[in-house]
Amino acid sequence: MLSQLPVLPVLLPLIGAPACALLRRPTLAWVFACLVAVLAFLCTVSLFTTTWQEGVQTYALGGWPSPWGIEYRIDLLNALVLLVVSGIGAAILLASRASVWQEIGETRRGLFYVACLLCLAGLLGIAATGDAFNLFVFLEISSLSTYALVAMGPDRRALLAAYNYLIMGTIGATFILIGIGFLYMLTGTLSMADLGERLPAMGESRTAFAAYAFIVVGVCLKLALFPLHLWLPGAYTRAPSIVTVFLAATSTKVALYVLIRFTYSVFHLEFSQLAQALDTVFIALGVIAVFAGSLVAIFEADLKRGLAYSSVAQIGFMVIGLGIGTVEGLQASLIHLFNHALMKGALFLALAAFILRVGSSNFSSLRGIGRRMPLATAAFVLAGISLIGIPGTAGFISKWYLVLAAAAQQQWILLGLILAGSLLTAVYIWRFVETAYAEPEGDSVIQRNEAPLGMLLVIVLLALLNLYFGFDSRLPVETAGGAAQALLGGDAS
Amino acid sequence: MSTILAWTSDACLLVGSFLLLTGALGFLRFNDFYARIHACGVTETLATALIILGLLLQSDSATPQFKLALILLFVLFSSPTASHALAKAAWNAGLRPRDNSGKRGIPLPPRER
Amino acid sequence: MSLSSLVFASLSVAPLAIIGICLSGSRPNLREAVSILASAILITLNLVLLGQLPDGAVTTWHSGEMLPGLRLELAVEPLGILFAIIASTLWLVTVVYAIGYMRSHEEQNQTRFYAFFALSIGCVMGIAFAGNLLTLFLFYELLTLSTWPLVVHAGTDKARQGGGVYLGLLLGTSVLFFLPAIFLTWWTAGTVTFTPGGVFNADTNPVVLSVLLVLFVFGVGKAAMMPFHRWLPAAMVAPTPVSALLHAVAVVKAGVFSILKIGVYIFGLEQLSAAESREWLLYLAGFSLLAASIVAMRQDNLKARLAYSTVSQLAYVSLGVLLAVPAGVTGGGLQIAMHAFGKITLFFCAGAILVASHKTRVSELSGLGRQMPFTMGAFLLASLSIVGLPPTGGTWSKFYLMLGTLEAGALLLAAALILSSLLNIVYLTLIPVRAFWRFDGRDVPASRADIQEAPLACCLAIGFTATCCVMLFLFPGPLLTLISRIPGAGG
Amino acid sequence: MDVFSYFNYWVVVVLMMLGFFIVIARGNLVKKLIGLNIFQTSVFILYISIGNVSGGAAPILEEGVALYSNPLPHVLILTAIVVGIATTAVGLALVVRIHAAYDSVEESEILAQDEPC
Amino acid sequence: MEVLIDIVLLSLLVATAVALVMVRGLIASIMLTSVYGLLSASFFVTMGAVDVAFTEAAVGAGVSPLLLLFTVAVIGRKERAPEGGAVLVKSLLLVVVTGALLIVGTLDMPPFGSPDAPAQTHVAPYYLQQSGAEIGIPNVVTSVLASYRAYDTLGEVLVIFTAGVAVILILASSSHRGSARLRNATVPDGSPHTILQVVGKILIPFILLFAFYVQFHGEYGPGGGFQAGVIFASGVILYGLLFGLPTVCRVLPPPVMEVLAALGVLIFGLTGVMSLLNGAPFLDYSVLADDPVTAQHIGIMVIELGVGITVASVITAIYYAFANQLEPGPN
Repeated sequence: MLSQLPVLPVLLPLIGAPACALLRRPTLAWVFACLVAVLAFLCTVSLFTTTWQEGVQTYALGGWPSPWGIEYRIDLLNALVLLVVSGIGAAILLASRASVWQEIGETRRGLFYVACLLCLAGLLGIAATGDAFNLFVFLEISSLSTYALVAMGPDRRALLAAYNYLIMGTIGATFILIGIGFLYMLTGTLSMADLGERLPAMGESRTAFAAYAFIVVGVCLKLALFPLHLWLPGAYTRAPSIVTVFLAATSTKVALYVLIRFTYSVFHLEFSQLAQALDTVFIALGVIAVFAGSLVAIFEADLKRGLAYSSVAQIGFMVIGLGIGTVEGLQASLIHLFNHALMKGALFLALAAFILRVGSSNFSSLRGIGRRMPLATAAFVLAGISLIGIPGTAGFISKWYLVLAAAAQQQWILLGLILAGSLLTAVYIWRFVETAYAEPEGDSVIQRNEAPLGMLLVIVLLALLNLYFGFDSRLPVETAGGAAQALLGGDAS
Repeated sequence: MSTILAWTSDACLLVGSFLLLTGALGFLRFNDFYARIHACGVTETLATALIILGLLLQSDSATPQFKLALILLFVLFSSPTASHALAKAAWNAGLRPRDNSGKRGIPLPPRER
Repeated sequence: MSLSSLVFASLSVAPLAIIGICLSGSRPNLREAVSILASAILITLNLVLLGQLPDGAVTTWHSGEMLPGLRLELAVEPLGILFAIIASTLWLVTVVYAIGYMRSHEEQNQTRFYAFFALSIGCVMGIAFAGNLLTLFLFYELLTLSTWPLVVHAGTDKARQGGGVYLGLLLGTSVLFFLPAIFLTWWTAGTVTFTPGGVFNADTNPVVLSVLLVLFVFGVGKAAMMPFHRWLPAAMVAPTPVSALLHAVAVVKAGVFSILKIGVYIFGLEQLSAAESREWLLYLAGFSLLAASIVAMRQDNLKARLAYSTVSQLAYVSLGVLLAVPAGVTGGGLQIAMHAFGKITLFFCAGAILVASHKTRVSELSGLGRQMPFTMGAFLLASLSIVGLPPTGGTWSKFYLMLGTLEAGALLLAAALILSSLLNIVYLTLIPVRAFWRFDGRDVPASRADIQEAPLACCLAIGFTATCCVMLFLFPGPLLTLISRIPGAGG
Repeated sequence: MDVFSYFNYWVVVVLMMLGFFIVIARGNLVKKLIGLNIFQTSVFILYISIGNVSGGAAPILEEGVALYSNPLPHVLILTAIVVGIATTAVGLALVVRIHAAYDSVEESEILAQDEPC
Repeated sequence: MEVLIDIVLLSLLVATAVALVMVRGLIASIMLTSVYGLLSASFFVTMGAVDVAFTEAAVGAGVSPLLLLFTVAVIGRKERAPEGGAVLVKSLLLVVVTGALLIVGTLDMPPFGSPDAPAQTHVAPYYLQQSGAEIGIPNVVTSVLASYRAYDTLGEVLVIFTAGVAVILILASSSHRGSARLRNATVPDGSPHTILQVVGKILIPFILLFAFYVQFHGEYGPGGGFQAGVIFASGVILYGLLFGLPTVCRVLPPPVMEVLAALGVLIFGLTGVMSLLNGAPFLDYSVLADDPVTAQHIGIMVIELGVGITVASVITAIYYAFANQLEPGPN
């Protein structure tokens, strides 16, 4: 069974989703979805350790070797992303019951979990596959289910947000499709490994350039990189709370993975003279994203929307790492990918708990939440501190490596900008802390009303993980380092 | 024999195409909805039939001939029905035929009022 | 007990106290007893540690590596012990004082107050025993965060505004300057562990050192070096015991302590004097202490005046370090101790006046000496200590600092010190003098007739700290011995 | 044939851009989806053009035929067509619900009813 | 000759697309979309892509306009005048830039139709040369679809399943979960479509029969599970249109359709799991029989069946969901 490991994390939710659809009772569907997600996570953990110890795992689906068939190639990068997505996915599903039961109507709950599993399967499939077209297919599975999940939001604006996301996302996917088509035209293959080998032989081709451009734009639409982020705040704000957690913690991570995979595994050495310009663009966009996102987040009256913009900013940080273009930069980017999933998972989940108890994510209604829900609020603050990047939390490790990468390239201005960006994070996190603890109560008497136990446990667990990975950062750091080294080869450092 | 078949086939195709053309012309030129349907519907049925007949004569194996025959059958069913459905929908929606001068010509039958 | 278990014990007193305080929240007497007990234990532990003090800096514990070459470390060294003892002693005193103040002032949320107070002290212990820059930074940030609820204790808009400035400046400087400085240190020297004599090689680029020095001096915003001093007056919205804590015990002392520690253990005096930016930072410190004094003179609000006085006095410590001569370091170390006792007395007095007479303005204090002779007497003593006149401890710190400036040949700075002391007399010492002697001729207004001394607990605390000021003058020996063991203080 | 070789791709590009234009320039939500449809269908045409081999037969193996067109793009596009119709269906479902909620399917009219979303 | 047909079709496509940009009114747009689908299907035939043409004809010219029409029936056919000014300029700019990038991309492409292009020489020849021996069925597209890249096809089935789930989720009302309500009402319209119903009764069985033919003939000619599913669903939809939603719901209840949709995916997926349990990679059919070619046959047959079931039931379910919006009543 061990040889089947690479396919299992994807297969479980993939088969689990239709099976889940057969279950009529929502509670049963929830239990089943949790079971599937946890199993998938366990498989991922096992896959991760195998990859860690034995190196790249390949798996030929249908027994047809690449490039004739579709192949899974799990290297450290895949394993890391799989680990993040399945872990957070399982945690969120486990925590979801109370929030879903409140926000999703009775008739929809069962299928809601089917859609969740489909989304999970899609995201895991993207992260695992070694075939460019297969990636597109799984991208669509995850996207379609996401559109439906976003539309489940309680407000009618959720529908519009979902529609906008659908249009933007489909344009993005079609761009990726065009890019893959160009690549196929140039090389005759769809396997990413094979593409990576055959593309350099094609020389400096304008078609390859166009292919890369389209794939980058398409992925950045999914990634919500400034200025292609317009769908994100709406979708995150209007979606049901649990869906927001899920999207924020996993979906953009996977998009970043795709960007990295295409940039370094498929196109690597080919754009030698172009790489410089492109890196500058990435860094510039990343910095603008950090500042624009943070500034909007600071002045946002709604915490959920504020955090959504914060996501735009954090994606900026990741892209900056990518844009630095060295092993260190990439490593920083991947570490932040890992850590950000933990932070935003905890933040949005705690927010979901607030919404569950208070009914709104508006700052004005969150006054005194620190007394009403002390543990959830504390977890939120801890994750927030991690987001800022205070030492002792996971966020510090991310920032440290990012700064390290910038310093190694003598990019002192960038270094300053990164730090200033972190400071902006502090402002909006502190705004919440102030609201939660210091502001006078509203007219209603505050009663202790903590989040439901299952949810609370997951929130606290995620927050504590932020702390844990702030002290023992070997897992993300070494994995990311190994992955970055493998991607860039002996090229840099 | 084959020459005759070929000639017949060509003639069928040619006439069929010509009929299609007239149908299209009628569709464009007539100013009344029902007249347009008429132009298309009538010509199309015959034109399709002729073209399929022409193709039938050109083919030399059984399977395609059988398939073409089925298609012909299907078209003979569907094409008039479609025209009928269109006309009926228009009538139910309140559209009335007009005469050549463009004015409403045919009065409503009493049953419909 | 071994050294490391002592350090751990010191560190764990505050968290345990917090638990005790929270559990006994509904019974004030028990709650305050817990606080007092905890502080007493902490003092004892620190004194035991003092008895076992080894030479140099001894690392007692370190975590696994968080990042290559970066880990959390705890270490014991003279400066840290000094700071720990001062802080724990003043914790005890402040708790006693707070019992009187908070109760008679009927403050809300007292449990929260005592809990965060204990937390702050815990952070201070962390800072005192930090074995490297990262650990120091971690506790430094925690201290900022844990004192913020105390600053905004009142919960009013004004308090929140003050809290915002407080947090913004402290977090901002630490993230923008301190963190990069740590990073740069690690980048250049490969380590951030406090090492006697400094971590840098002799051939380190002096430009880098200069940049680092600037980053550190401004990065440690708690040292309130101009122009990043605004948080200190802003934090004046807090209740008086908090102000006392902030200004005399925890926050500002953590700032100058960090600077002192960085100067001695990261740079080392030799490398410090090699940094070119030292020169103009010195003059900035000189300017800072003069300017703050002048601003203080113009403040009518007593607490604001004391706040600017603190800004000025902190600059003394920075100046002492930046002189990069042994006498300067000794003076800086002494100044931390002396100013702590002096300033906390002043704040206690200010609080006592507020509680007893509800007066906050300097101009309203004339003649108050009749009603509150004890308080005003203590005020006088403490202000003398701040100025640096006998029979108070402040004399010694000012003396060593003067010695340092002369040793370094910076006559201009020596002049600045003297001038500042004169200004101190004007804006501090004259307050009790007027309260006692300059009676404006008219009768005591009716409203004043019922003014009495502050609550007993307050008076106890005031009396203790004021006595300390005097005792430190009479018996500076132990303190000097301890300070002389700081590497570079030239023992 | 040489001139025509690029002409074919260019026409496909024009088709794609016409579809793309409808998506971004039109305010009617249904019309946007139609544009998306055209855009995607045009990409399908691009793929099939890639797989075209002059004189090649449909890739159904037969005795005596040596030249077939490339089956791989066909397979990909079969999948892509499914993806396209799936997206259209979901999009239209959303439009129906949006119409129920806002009584309009014009972007400008809907945005006027809510603060930006 | 081929080139001529090519140029004519492409010109017609461009004309249709331009007309779509110009035309106002949704019904006209939908008709043009349908025309566009039919034209591209014809184009695919000339390119030798018969399977794709079949699918595009069924989807692009059939199902997709049908869904659009349902939507328009709910929301009305009006379309406001397009935005002018800034929006227009911005859109034009974006389109021109994107188009220019694409044109630049085409400049280094291998010539159109060249047999020496990398696309034709690297992976594809393997399928054409080996599939006969390895899979043993003449339709190479089916071989690739159902065996070499069967995993993509599983993904495709999952996409259509996801679409079904999504549409049902989005259109579900608070009162019922399924895609339609079973009601006793007969055809609501006062005038029965007698002629249509008669013709429908004659044709629908043949349509369904044809679907089965396409399903099982996919290995030898154009066709397969997806096309069959679409055709089957069209038959059902036709029945529903002629005899009313309640009637068709009685024949094929919505919950059953939902279960069938999931079952289809499961048939496909569990076939793969079978290989997995036998120690072979996922979707490796060789474990299904002793003879590898027979095994491939069985595997392809089973998964095509799964595809067909899912596609037919999902499209039917989507139809129910949309048609249900047309029904009057509390919703």
